Amino acid sequence: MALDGQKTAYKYIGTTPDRPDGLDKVTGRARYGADISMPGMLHGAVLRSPHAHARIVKIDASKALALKGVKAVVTRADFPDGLDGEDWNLQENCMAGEKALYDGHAVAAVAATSPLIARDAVKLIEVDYEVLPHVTDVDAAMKDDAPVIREGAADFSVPEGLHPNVVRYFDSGRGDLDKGFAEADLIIERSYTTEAAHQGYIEPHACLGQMGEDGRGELWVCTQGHWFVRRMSTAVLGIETTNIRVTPSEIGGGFGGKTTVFIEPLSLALSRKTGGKPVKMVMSRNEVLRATGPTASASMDIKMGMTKDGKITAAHGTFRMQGGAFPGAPVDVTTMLAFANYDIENVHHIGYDVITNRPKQAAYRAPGAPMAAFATESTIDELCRELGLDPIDTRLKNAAREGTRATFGPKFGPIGLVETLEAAKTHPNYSAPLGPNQGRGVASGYWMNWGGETSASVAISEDGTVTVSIGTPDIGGSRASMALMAAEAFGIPYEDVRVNISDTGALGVNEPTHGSRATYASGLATIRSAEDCIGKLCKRAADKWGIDPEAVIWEDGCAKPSGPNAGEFPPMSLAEIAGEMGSTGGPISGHFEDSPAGFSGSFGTHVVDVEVDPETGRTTILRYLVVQDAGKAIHPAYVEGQFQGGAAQGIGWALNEEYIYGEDGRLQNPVFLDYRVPVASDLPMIDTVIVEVPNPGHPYGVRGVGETGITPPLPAVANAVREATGKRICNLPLRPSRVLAAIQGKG
Amino acid sequence: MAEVHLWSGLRSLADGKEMVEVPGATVGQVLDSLVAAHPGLEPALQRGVSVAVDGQIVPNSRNHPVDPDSEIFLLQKLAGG
Amino acid sequence: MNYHRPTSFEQASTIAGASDGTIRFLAGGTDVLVQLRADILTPDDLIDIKHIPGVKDISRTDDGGWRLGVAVSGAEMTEHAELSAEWPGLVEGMDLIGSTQVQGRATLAGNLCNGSPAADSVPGMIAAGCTATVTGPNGSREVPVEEIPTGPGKTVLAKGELISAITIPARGANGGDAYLRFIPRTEMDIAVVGCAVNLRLDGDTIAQARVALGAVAPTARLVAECADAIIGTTLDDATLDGLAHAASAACSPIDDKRGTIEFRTHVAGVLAKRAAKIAYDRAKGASA
Amino acid sequence: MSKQHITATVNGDEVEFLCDTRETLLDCLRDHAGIMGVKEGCGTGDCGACSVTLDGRLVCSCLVLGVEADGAEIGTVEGIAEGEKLHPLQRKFIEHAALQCGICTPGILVAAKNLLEKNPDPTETEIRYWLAGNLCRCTGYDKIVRAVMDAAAEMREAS
Repeated sequence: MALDGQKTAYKYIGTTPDRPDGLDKVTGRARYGADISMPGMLHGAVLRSPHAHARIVKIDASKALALKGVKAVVTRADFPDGLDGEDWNLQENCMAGEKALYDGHAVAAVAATSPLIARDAVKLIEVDYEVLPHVTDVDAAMKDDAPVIREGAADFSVPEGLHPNVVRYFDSGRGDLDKGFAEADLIIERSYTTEAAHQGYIEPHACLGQMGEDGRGELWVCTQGHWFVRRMSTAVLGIETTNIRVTPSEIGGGFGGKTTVFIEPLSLALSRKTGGKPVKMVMSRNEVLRATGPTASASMDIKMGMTKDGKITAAHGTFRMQGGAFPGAPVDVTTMLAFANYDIENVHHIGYDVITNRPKQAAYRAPGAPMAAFATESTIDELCRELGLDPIDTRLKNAAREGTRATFGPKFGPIGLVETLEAAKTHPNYSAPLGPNQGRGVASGYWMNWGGETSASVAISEDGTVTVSIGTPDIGGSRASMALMAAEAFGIPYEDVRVNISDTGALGVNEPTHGSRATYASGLATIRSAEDCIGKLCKRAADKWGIDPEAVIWEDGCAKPSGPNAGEFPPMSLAEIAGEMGSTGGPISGHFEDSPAGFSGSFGTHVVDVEVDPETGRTTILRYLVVQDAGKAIHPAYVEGQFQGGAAQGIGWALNEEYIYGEDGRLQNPVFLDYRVPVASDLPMIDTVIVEVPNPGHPYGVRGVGETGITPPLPAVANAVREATGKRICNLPLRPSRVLAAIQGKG
Repeated sequence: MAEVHLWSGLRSLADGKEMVEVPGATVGQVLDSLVAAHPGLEPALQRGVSVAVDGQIVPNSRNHPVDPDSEIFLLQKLAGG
Repeated sequence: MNYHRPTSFEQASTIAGASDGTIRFLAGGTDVLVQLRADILTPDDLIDIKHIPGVKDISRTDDGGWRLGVAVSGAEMTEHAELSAEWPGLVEGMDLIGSTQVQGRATLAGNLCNGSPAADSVPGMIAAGCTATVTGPNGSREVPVEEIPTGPGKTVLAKGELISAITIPARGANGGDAYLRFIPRTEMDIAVVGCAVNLRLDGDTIAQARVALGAVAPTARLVAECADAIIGTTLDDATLDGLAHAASAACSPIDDKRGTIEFRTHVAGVLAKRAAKIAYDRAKGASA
Repeated sequence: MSKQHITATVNGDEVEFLCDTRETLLDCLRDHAGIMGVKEGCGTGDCGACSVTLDGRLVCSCLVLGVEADGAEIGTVEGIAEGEKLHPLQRKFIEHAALQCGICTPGILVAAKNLLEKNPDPTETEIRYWLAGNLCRCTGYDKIVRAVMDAAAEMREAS
């Protein structure tokens, strides 16, 4: 469904100029969430529950309030009643009500004249807790004897007879499973688990909120989406959405975790209580790991059938996922995408969203997809292994392609899975020799991408430059991509484009930089806004020349007569028209707003080589290859960066990252020392191949690339470890003790 | 009449049907017709669904046009990181 | 929190002895500041010993060993060519602690006094036969390093006592040492198991040996059975298996977030074998 | 609460501030000296975002007390460029797209500069181990390592 004729030859797209914000970010000048200050500012701190599940009997803040420098304390009593649905969930998560639902759940917050005083004051707040039984494991939470975390949390979808902790149920599929399995020469059934992983952005959440007695104010915050922050914060506070203007700072990583609110409503509530003094809140790493959203953990059963020549005949998956104390584990997406790489006639998925005494999960890069990929791509690897089939050839045989009816229903348009598999197969990494205790793993993955509410403006400036204003914060170089697309659309140099991330007061609603949408949707809006401008620029030229605007075309950054019949006039450049703008009708700008529906998913195939120490079970990544479809790579270096970053995060999730809860329900590893993200010496160079199967729903063919990259690493690494050790390990992470136990036959 | 395909979890709310034919020139009209024909679907639709029209997912777009021979799939609500 | 900056160990000892509250000595600060930030411990008196003359010195002792000031950082040890050449295992143990940044601050004495059973520098010091000079109200005494820690977070140091120097014995001829630790990543983790081996050869035969294990008991410990298993041998395969068994048998670890009892016990044997081979090769190289 | 008066040299300039004994050098640089290029990612020495040089030695400023800095020479990312002239590492980081969100970049630049001063020709492995205490969650380190190697090569040629 092409929106327009697609360009194929480009002047700027596909080049790799310096990013506009590069200088600020290598000199320390860029201002992130915690770098914003205001005169008269107070500092906030949060008291958090040390219990996994406890009734809050009484909160006494008198000693804290008596401490010199303390200006306000807020508890749930300072927030309105009567919220429902996700608004209530957000409010309850930002500040506990009757019960603390997890270790780290906010119970009270303080504003004081210094960060030290605020932290001291928090320790003086006395809370009487009645400790309740808790559960943190998804399978345990579904058992009959599991403590009930919240009555009535389940929605209409949950069948009768399930534990009240099961809050949503999904069931989808098609075809005839019995028939499909009967056609198989080999059926494999396995159960898998993955642990919760945190997004691990290096910048902790930080904000500065200011709100007067009239409930109006401002918020400066590091976020992926400031319109989301505005809507959510005001909903939690029970005030009108537009009472607050939200300005995004630079953002030090998000990966999905900064698409919601935690401390933002607290800073506003504290500010209001102090008579409108600005209140800055900065989380510690401990708070980030205990109280913001990691992704869900999963427990999954997969059954797949294959003929001996490699055709998948049937697939069934059951997915149980916990996303903390609130509904929202991404099991809906997990079930949709579990088998989506392949053309399978008989397929069925069942999903359970389960609540536990853990922090409310937040989106994490391709939310829900990596867990399912681990289970399904491990099972396919095992089928190939037992049938003696090549894993890439087998995937090619079953691969979804244009016209394939997806396992979730609709037919695919042009997609690039086949191309990624073919590129992986011919890459030198796929034929590199392997030594003893080494193994190679292959896996593919998919993310369907997103359009989302999008609003942008482009203004022509009097000096002949153009200023693009978008609403999606730049997390990984998207200013450069927007500037390239604007340069291409206008036919002006990249250096003549300025890119602005606007606050909530300056544009219509924008969804966050999430769902791999920024380059697609804000890019589309930038191009369409530019085209809107170009029409106006042509009109100015036409007026000057005294000809019909229809007789003016825009080419190479200039207005030109469309042909000899239009008249003989020298081309007018953008700079010339801009220079006269003030006297020819005033400012020129273009706008675009839509929820664009032309997004299209991105497939990727990863190939990894590992070596496993047979005496300790430790896995070393030797080689890593990412092949992914970008549709059209706008700034190829940042596209590669997304591939590499996604792979690194997936490797971490596969090998060492995990949430470890003790018997007491407390998080054992809320520190980077023990929440083990990959460090520089853990990884090799990450090789990349950009495949380009243009998306017809974008003027330049863009597909979002941000999320797919985290999906294949979990199974690819597990498949490589399988080959290196001869052991199939169905539980992530592949920590050394687990791998060693498997090698020793104790797994 | 457009064909609307329901995921299996929705079928019990629509008299066990996998596919329902309902009138409507836009996504919004089709969804309204669907609820009129099968009121049991209302909570599911209120919770939020994604709609694919002829292979294209059209989020938040009740005004998106639907042809008489369009193939529509209801999908679970999407999100992203 | 009161911050003190004494200029002699006697003065430091007096301040510590006079304090009514919790005290901590500050050298590299890589443990004290973490505890402070995490609200685990805020001392009433923090005594910065980096301004005492000589604490940054690495000097030869009269018998050919080394005397290390208590504020010598890991980076300064690694950069010291002679020390690194003579005691590569001991220096590696120190070097493995934390990042480059942590190496710029962390000290042997601090790692020892923190009392962690997993302290990376301690098995190497024990295997080398290091002593700590303990200075207190009653003067100074020399204490073998293995006698300093008494349990997780606990040491023999009495009120008003602190370590004022670390002494490494003379390397002597035909000796070699090595330290290996197991961590899940390549850097930045706390040892799941650590093992140091120090030995001296007579020809191809091991004449003397000391083996120390870390993170497998409440304190790092000297394991005589491991030394006995290799003394008098040329480190043949059967000997290495015997060493591994002795190392595993000496373990009484805990199950925690970093490792299981079973895993630690097994890996202690693996590391003992590997460290012994490296130490042996180094001793051979030294005698070649 | 009595505070201590501290005088230090930051990027060649004398800086004075009052600090609570519990405040770290990181807190002092940011909150009292306005040096905001120093970032807090963890506060426990595990991420390297707060890397500075202290008398020429690479350290985490979150693991140094403000009071310890009295009389010290401190170097931060703000002091890497010479006037208008960017350091080769800064240029190469931009050129190689070695930053995505950029929050780890100041610490990594300080650490990498310190490495190249000690070792002008580091191997890939030496760079990876030297930077192991600087977490980056965006890039997978590939482009960071390449940028450091390229800057080192350029600096060797220029010298």
